[in-house]
Amino acid sequence: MSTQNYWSKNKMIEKVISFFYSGASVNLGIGIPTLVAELLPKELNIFIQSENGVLGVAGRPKKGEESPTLINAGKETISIRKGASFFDSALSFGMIRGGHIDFCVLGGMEVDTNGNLSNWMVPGEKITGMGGAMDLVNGAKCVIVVMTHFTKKGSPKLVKKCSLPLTGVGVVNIVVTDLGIFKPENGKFVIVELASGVSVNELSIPSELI
Amino acid sequence: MSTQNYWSKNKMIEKVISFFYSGASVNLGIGIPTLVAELLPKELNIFIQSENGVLGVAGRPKKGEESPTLINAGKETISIRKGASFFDSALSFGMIRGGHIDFCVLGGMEVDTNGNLSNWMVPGEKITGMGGAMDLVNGAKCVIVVMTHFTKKGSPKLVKKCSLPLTGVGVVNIVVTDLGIFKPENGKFVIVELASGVSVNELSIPSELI
Amino acid sequence: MDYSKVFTDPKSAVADIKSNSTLMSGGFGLCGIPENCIDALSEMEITNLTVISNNIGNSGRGLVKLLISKKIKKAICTYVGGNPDLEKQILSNEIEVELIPQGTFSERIRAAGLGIRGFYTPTGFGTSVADGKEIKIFDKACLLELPLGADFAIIKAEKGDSYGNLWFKETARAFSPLMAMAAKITIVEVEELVEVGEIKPEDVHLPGIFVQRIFLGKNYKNDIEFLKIEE
Amino acid sequence: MDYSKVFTDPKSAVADIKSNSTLMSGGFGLCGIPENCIDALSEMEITNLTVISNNIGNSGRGLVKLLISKKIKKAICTYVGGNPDLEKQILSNEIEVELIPQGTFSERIRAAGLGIRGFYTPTGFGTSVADGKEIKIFDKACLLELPLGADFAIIKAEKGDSYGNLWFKETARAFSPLMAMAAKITIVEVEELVEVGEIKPEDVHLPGIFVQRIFLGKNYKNDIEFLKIEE
Repeated sequence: MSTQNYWSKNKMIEKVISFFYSGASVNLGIGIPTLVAELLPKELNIFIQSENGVLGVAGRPKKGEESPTLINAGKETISIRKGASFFDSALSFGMIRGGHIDFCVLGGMEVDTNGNLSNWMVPGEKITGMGGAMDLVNGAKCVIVVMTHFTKKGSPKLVKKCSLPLTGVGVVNIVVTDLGIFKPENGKFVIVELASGVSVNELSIPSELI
Repeated sequence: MSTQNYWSKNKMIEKVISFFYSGASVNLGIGIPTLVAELLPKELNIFIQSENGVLGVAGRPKKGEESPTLINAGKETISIRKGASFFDSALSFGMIRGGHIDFCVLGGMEVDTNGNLSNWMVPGEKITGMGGAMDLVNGAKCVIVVMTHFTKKGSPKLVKKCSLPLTGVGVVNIVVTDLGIFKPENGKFVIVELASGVSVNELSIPSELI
Repeated sequence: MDYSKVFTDPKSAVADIKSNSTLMSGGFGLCGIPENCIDALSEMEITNLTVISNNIGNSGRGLVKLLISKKIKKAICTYVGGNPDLEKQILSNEIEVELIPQGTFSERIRAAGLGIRGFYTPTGFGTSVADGKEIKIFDKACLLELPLGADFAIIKAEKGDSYGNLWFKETARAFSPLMAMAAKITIVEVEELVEVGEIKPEDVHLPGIFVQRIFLGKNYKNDIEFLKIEE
Repeated sequence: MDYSKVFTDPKSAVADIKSNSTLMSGGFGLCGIPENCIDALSEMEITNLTVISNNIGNSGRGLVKLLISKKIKKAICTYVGGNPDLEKQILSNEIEVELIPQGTFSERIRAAGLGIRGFYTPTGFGTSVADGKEIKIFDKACLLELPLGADFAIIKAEKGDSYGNLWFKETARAFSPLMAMAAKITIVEVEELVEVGEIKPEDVHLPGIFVQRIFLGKNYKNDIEFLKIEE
């Protein structure tokens, strides 16, 4: 199985961005999803929220313009766009819980056919904590999970039933992997798009789940 | 029964103020209680809250300095002191409900021996609404009711059991009337002070309640 | 494709508010009320509105305009004193009034806006406000209160930008930012329409994410209900 | 008799924090943390603290100072990644860690400060977070969450006045104003101690009523956790 047809990280993020519309608000999880802030076309006029208390994240600061008090939820220095605002964590998560965030993009360890997501804990491994992930998946209007299709050990992350501790139940709307785009619906994964040259067989998803 | 010994409105307010301490926060109800803002000695350094969203009410504005957007909960123009702040109604009532207001001074129609208060509605009469009174009596650390001792028809407002619709249950700490100061405690009214020259008989409170 | 929330006039901003809608209206008494929106609404042929507002205007002003033109079926508010037009309609059963303690009113609106499905407060326990509500004992006996949302909110701010970031003056804030959070469509009128970025990001009182429409208001009366001057 | 909340130094401001206290500490990661208070506490002979903070420091910095000196019995937080000192203590059972979803964490702290006795949120339903919690069905199944308060809060603000009115810079606000509301005693350190009235009343981020002590901080490191620069 060759991986030469697989989408790159940037390509995956482009696919994520293709779901956005002008004026939408977007929350980005830690890791790959933060790439969205850097690759977003300006004409989309997206407002990026970071749950530590800012709406209007723009990307990375120019050298010398970084501020220790201006960070995203991944604790990375950021810059802001015009029209940005700062607020406390109760309002920030109220914005999320209240359904005012149009898209939430976050990483995943497993997504199952019922839209369940596991992405915060592997029993026996290091404990990191769920941070804001559980609030985000229950609050955002559309939850997009972006992750590699396979674990490092080679098993698919799109499964019939999550085996890891859950982040949320029935919360995932769209999954973007390096092999394609999928929607968990009615106990199956609907294939929205496959990376060109990738066959359904390569997905390693049991045929009764597709 | 002569009323010449009765405390004046200003005297009643002075008595209310005598319970305050330096640095205390105070909420003032509509009507007589607003007099507190005008009679308060500056050296007490009191912060007056008004539940429409201001902490640091100072009294009335000077002529020409009134602002249509600077009012108290009685919709009267006010002025503010240095260190004042403005906020929304959720934070304002959170401040109240959360026990951060040291004293709440409000009017009353009836107070009973269990500290119950009726002050928002007389069945069959005009409906006005409870406004913030129910939140205030349940939230403030010390609730002081200031009212004339007798109704216009001459019956005492300190009663065994409130007959009017309740504002709160077991909420009143201190009652200041034009005849004296009282504390509802264990089914009785403890007399803290009487206006000089006023006898216990003049209170028209049944002796078993005193 | 540019995306803008800016409307040119109140009439177009409120045009899709229909009969039977639930409408929140900001302000405390006559302070900080959306005068332009109320005027525009009073000229529309709509009826059976459920209006959520702390007061339903006062002495012929504010929301009383909607009251007089018989547009309001139900009023959900905290204080209705000093409003002879409302009293008349209450007595003649033309309007239903639901009274809510003001702190519970504020928090229920916030809850609707911020996704809280219910909360417990001691306010109202042992009073008629508790009738029919679930009671749970914490340090005190508390009532379960539910979110209070709306189809539309009309509010006024001192300053606003094209994204809908708002700044309120003095005590004109009150319920307005909460209502903006709680309504499906929030329509804002401002005394001053400023450039995006002019309100300092730390001092934005309401982030524009909660605002759907904004326009520059005109001809404000800014009535004072009770003028009190130092003697 | 004058009444002042101003302290001259961190040591005296935190002097009465005792063993077995519950302590909230503001900041997000290393951003906006009360460095002076943490340093003063790390030199005190106290143990068995329950610490409520989003993170327990990171890479040897922030609250890790209290961790290393074995002052913390229990940590209530939302994210503990990138903290080898904490991991070591978890593995050796020297510390108990309770993890809470960040939105629930924020709202529970607010609830404690603002007198809400409990609230329902969908966050955590169907996960281990729901274990042992009351569930009630609204539009979604929700968990009953309870207030989270503390004996003391230590927080940092950019500006503050002698009454305790505070103003926070950029994303350094986060949990700090909520913690100030939720603690019996709130101790604030500021980069700049300003005259009363200097913060515009509309732009006070936290009214001074929630603050008991304030002092001018010194020698801030203001560490950046992950420096990312435009390439």
